[in-house]
Amino acid sequence: ASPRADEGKMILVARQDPGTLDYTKSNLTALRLWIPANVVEPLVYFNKDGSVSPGVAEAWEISEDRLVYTFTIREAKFSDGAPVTVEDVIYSLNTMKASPVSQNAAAYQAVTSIEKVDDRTVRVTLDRPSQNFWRGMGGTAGLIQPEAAAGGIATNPIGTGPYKLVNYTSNSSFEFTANENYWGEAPAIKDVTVRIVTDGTAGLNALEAGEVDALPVITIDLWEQLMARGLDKSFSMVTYPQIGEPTYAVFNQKLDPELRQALAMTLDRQAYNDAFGASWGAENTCTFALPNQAWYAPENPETCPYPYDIEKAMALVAEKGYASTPLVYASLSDVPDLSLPADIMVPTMQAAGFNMTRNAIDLARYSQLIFQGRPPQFDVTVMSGDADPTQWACAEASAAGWSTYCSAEYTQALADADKALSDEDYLALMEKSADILRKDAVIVPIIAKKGVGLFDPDLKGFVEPRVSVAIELAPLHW
Amino acid sequence: MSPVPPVLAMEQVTQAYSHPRTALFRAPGTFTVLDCIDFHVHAGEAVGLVGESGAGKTTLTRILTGMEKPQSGRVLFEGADIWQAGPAERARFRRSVQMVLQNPRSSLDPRMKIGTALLEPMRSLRIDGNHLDRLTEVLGQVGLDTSALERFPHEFSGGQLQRIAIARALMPNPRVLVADEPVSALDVSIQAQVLNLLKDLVRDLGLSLVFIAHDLSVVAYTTHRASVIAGGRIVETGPPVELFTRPKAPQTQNLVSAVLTVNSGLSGNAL
Amino acid sequence: MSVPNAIEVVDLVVGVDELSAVRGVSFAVPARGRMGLVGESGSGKSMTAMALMGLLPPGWQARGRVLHDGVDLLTLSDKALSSRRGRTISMVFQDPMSSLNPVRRVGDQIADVIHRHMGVTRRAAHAQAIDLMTQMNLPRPEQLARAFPHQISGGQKQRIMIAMALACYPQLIIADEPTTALDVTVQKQVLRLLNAATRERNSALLMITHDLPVIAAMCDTVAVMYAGRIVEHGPVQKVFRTPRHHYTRGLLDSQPTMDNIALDGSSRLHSIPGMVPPLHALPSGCAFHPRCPAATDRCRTSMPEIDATGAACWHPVPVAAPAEAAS
Amino acid sequence: MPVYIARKLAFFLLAVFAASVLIFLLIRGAGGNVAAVILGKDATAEAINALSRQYGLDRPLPVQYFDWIGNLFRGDLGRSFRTNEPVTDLVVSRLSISIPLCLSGLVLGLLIAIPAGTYSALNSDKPVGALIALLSQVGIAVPVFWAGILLSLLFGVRLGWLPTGGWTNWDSNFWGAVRSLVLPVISLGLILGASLTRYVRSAVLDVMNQDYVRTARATGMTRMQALLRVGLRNAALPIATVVGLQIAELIGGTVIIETVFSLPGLSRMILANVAAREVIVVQSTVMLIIVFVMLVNLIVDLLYGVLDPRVRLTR
Amino acid sequence: MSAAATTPVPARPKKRRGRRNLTLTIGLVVTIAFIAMAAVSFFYLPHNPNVPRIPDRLLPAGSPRYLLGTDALGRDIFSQLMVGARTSLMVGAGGALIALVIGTIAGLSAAAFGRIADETISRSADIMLSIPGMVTALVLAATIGSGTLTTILALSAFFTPSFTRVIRSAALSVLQEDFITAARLYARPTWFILLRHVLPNVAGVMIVQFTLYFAAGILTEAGLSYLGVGVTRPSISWGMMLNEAQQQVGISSPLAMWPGLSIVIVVLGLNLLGDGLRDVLDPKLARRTS
Ligand SMILES: Nc1ncnc2c1ncn2[C@@H]1O[C@H](COP(=O)(O)OP(=O)(O)OP(=O)(O)O)[C@@H](O)[C@H]1O
Ligand SMILES: Nc1ncnc2c1ncn2[C@@H]1O[C@H](COP(=O)(O)OP(=O)(O)OP(=O)(O)O)[C@@H](O)[C@H]1O
Ligand SMILES: [Mg+2]
Ligand SMILES: [Mg+2]
Ligand code: NI
Repeated sequence: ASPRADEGKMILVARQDPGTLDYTKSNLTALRLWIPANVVEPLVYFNKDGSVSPGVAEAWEISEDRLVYTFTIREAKFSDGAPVTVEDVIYSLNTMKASPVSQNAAAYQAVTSIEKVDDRTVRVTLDRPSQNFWRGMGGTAGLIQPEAAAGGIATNPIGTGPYKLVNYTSNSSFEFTANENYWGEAPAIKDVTVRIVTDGTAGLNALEAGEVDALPVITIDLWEQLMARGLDKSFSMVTYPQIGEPTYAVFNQKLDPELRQALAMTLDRQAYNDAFGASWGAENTCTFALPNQAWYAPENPETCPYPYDIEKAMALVAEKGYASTPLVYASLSDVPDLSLPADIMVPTMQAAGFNMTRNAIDLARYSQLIFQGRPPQFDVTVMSGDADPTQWACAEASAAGWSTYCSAEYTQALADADKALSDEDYLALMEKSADILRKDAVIVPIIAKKGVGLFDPDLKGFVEPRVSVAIELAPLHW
Repeated sequence: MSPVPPVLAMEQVTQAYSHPRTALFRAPGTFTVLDCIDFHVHAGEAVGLVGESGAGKTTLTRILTGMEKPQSGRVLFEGADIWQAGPAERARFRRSVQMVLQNPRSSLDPRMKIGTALLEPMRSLRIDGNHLDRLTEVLGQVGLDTSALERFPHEFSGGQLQRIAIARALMPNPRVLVADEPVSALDVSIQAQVLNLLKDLVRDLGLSLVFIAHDLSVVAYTTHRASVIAGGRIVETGPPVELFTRPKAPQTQNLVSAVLTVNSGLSGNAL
Repeated sequence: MSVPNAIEVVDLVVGVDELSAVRGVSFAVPARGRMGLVGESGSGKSMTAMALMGLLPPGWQARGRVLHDGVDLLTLSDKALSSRRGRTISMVFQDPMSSLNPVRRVGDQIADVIHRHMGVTRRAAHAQAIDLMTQMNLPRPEQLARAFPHQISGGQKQRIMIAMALACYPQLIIADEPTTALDVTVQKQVLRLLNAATRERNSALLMITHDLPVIAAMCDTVAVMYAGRIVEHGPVQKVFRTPRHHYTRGLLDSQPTMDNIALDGSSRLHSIPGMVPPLHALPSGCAFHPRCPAATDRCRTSMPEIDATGAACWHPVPVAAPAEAAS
Repeated sequence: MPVYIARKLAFFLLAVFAASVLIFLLIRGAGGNVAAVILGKDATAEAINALSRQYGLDRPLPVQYFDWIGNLFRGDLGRSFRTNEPVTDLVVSRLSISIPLCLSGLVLGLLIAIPAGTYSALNSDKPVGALIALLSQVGIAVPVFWAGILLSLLFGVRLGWLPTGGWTNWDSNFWGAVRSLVLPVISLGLILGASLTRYVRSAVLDVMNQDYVRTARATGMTRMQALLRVGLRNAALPIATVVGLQIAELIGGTVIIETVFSLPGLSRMILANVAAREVIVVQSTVMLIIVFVMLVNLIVDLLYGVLDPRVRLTR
Repeated sequence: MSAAATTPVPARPKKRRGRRNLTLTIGLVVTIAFIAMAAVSFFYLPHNPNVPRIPDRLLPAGSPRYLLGTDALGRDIFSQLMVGARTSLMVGAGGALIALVIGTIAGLSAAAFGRIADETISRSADIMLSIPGMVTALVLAATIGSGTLTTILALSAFFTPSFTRVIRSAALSVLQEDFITAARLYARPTWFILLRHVLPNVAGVMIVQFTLYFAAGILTEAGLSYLGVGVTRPSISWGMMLNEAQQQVGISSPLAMWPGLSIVIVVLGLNLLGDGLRDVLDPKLARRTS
């Protein structure tokens, strides 16, 4: 048993350092894993079963036409002792509305006004029904912070969550302690340290040596090692989809569609899964989604539009003379997860006859060249990230870039889904947009990684994330 | 001293160097190495220069051979100031004044064959003619045979090397040879070979020789006329044997009295 | 043996692996005696001296016997030897510029020796050092004692070295070319000082040099070395006046001196042809034979020993034809 | 001596200035910018430009340079764009790891190198001496991170004696912090020790061949005494110079070692901030390191003046 | 005065010569083997080192068809080592070569063209030496992007100042020899003297230093690639292999053994070669620094 069990402490391991904790400006997973739900809470929580529980809002009312949302704010205190006011809520929502992070801002696309009704009530008016808005209030877009402490958000975000951040040393650790002002039940473990160990093996070693109590998020590159060392036996292992990410190839949509399709046929999903997913931590898929999303579908040679077929790809290349088209594969040199797929993809595409060159660049250049590049400055790249289809929305081709799938049809389908009044409609429309996406061979999903965590056998109570990818510390107990 | 004008001469030459800076806010001082020196050599004459270490002998040779420009004073070659001379005259000066240096081992490039080394001055000074004939001739003059040409310096003894260095100096058929302590790095048994050679060259080729040494007897043996330099000035000049048997200047006396000989030692009055 | 020897060297061989720099050298310096060891560069003079001091470079080995103060120095340990070095046997080196510790004051360096061997306090040793410096005719000794080596002249440094060597009244002082690095004018002063100081202290002197006049001025006996062997050995007067070995004679003849220079410049110096052989290519028989005017087949095949003539030569120079130096 | 000090100081200032220009230009030449990194993949170009403007990254380079350097002179290292934290604070917390790591590595290196180098110099013709020389050669050939990997494999994973990586804060658990530094320091010290051994060996060999050591022996010192009283004092000079030069290399070593052992030290901070294009943080921290290295070398030079009377008294 | 300068160069004692020859021989053999490995990789590789064969992944050393086994993507380790040798050769030798060329030009200029040139060049070298090379390399990688060329550039920036210093001091000691004075006397211009006399006489130093920096270059490249700012696929380097080995399978895998061992052996070999060459080519320096 961990020596920390008796002291009411635990030490977890994080793999990445966010650098900044300003969740209004940054969308980094490394940040969203720890701050939301633990330190900062959203207005509401969406539970796994689809039900909604109160967060900073203790009650809410949705108008029949789904255009007016009225939130009743809880009589609670922020961890710094200041009471939660309606002004804070309005400030927070407005900040998120103006957030440079498009997923945050996207939730507010339909919002026309955010007003104070009385000291405990806030009213948000929409010009059309929006699923994104409602879901956003349970995600990062709905996180509530005190206006007074906004200046220190990058290093010391304040919120109403069960924990407060005592200290964050970048590249080193987060230190949390129970928030004595928390409105709910005090967490079982008072002090939590999240140690940042970028070297994955070192993290596993530390767990094995008993220096730490859990690795709630184990990146794909360690799955094989973890099995090889038998850690799944000696520790309790959880797999859960929420933290997971789809890994997908992105082809430049300006390329000839048939060339894109031929490229898609070179993607041997099982090979990726064997190589990185250890065959158990990830599923092969052709659908841009995670298994917890209703429109998800695993790989299936029948339903997949462009299943792996290297011979067919070669034939196509030969037939159309694609060998003479120089192609650039942009790979990220300093993110192993994203440079490894290139190790498989590039040689395979070359073997299929494509004239492919690999261009490895670091994240900062990648951000500028790939994310910002208009028109797209690459032909093929691989990404891994949120399984949120709305991120691709783009109506006109001139805005085409890496992160925009500019198809009016697709964007319309998403907008329709957003406006859906019932969950069933919403799901059906989402499925439709997913289908448009996968048929066009621009965003080509490869595998859907699951979230994998290892816990000290005595450390119990893990729940799957409710707010985006956040690992909730409060339910954990010895 | 003699009615014919000198081949090479320096008039009123002064040279000073600056000390390294020692104090932050004081200008670095200078010290005078040569102070209004007059010095000359006639055709066919061997002139000696002796003095204590640091007296300025080497500095004088550097100025005499045009390697260093004096602060003031003139250096005259056949009556013309070498620092005012036109290119043609300068070239002639370069050819006509050659030098033999102290350390035979370091005066030849270890990576260069003797033959190449000997031809270097001819190429550099752009002297026409049959170089091979000249090579054979000069090698004969210094008492070596042509088998030396294909070899490297490390295959020779110090005495041989010094002779090769002399041969190199002789290649352009100079009028003046300046030798700065050419025997002080040599073994006793070998130094006589080099001294005899220099002496023969002056006699047979009508060369002028400026010969520097700190050993009085060596100078006396080799030269017709000698000067004693001390404290940057020439304190006394005259026929060497005269100079050393009847020194007048105190600095000369000092030098002479320092000489040890086997005979004075054997007779017990050396120290 | 009426006079005890300050040092007696028997059949000394000094070498490294197969190479020998000294090949069977024997001589003795009587107490208060003054012997010269002369020879050209590379003849093994310094190696002989280093063997006596037990300071051979790493890898070098000495064989034979070196008797001093009743013991064979070659058999002593480094520790036992070091208690003698600087006390009963001491040495002055060639290059005063580099032979003093650059980071220590010269007075302290002398005092260290006294303190180490005489068992006196540092303060007393220091006083003695100043005293010694006065005896060495050094100007303003108190002040000079505080100087670092680079601040004083070469002659002064060599006097400091002599002071260190003489500090403990050694039985024998070995001087290895003590004046070669010095200016001609300073050389005489230093020699004079060394001469007087060794006599005052009753120390024997082994003077190593390639300079014949220095030997003539300082020594009673002389040994001439060539290629690692002594080729002639005897009283200075005899060896220099009537050299029996052709090499000794050649050396004497090739010295230009005021005496052998004709005033009209017509004189020619005698010179020894050829060069000193390198260690790894020693000629057979008498090592001097390639350069010797009197060499015969016998010289080429067998090595002569020193005989009654005092020279190791099969065909010694006839006494009837004295060297020019003696004329 | 005053001239000597003045010259060294003047050069120091010039060097700092030159290095600052160099570093500034290098970093500003880097592709990508901090705004793009902060805003991530979904940011719009306008958002990035606005953020860059907010950070003042759109001003002309000379203005930015003089702004930065002016602040440096006032002791203000600037602030991180992402967290708005003063660089000084960031650096100070990192230094509590990097300085002990660096210094202990250096001390360990010297503790290995001085005896080993001296011993092998004195016994250069014996097998032991040759063995030490060979070991130091091998040590020089081992990449420091490989040494780190192997050590953590052995002591961390196999034997479980020491943490394989990671960091415990000094104030939260002093011995824990010490324990997390043990393996990094050993890796760094071993490798540094190997290369220093070579230098010490050659310095000692060199000094022991000097005439004045022979003099010391001729006046009655044993080999050991001559080594301790004369040799080491003189060998200290070249060794000090080498150590001064090795500081820069040592810092290079810590970059890698901090990565191998996941220590949140200064070097790792630079690594992360270079990746994030936090130009001010990188510039200021790198300058800090450079000034430190230059300062060490300045001190070595001045120390030279004290240790070596030839410098002290004549210049 | 002393005739020491004319003493024939003392013959080396046999025993030591033997040991030095051994050093040289080992160094030479390792270096040649290494260069041969790099050269052969151009014509023959057991497998394409970049093509993954997932079914064959993580085979141990000695497996049929895979001499040293395979990595996490089933790529042949031995083939990767061979190509890695090529990269190491290119990066190490390239970095050292650029440094050699620039350092020689700068060093010779500093030694020969007067005080101002000397001060400028030497001080610049000092400044560059104070900038930790690893940090420069990191920043450089960010500036111009990581890759083989950047690594070579970083290495040469790193080595040039020390090269300059070494060449300068070697050239200074050649320049004060009498044969230089002699060349000046017969009117050779400075540039000619540098080319004709100084360069051949510092060539020994240059070769020795080149070898040593070659080795140092391989080490530094490994470090940079390990940090992920050096060589990237499809190029392969030993440091990158170590980086991958640690990422993919963890340190307990023998994957980290082979590239690490290769680095150690080659660097050791090159250093031994450098030391051996120094004894042969540059005896004066050998006494001082070996
Ligand atoms: N370039 C220079 N800069 C400064 N000082 C110099 C320079 N060249 C010579 N000196 C100094 O000038 C003085 C005379 O030197 P020079 O070499 O001419 O003497 P020398 O008579 O040849 O002595 P030696 O017998 O030792 O060769 C010496 O004190 C020397 O240190
Ligand atoms: N450390 C050494 N290693 C190898 N050979 C050496 C060493 N020291 C001297 N020798 C050789 O040993 C022989 C004798 O040298 P030694 O120093 O005794 O000569 P010397 O008579 O003192 O000459 P000098 O007049 O030059 O001082 C020489 O051939 C020399 O080359
Ligand atoms: Mg001179
Ligand atoms: Mg000697
Ligand atoms: Ni006249």
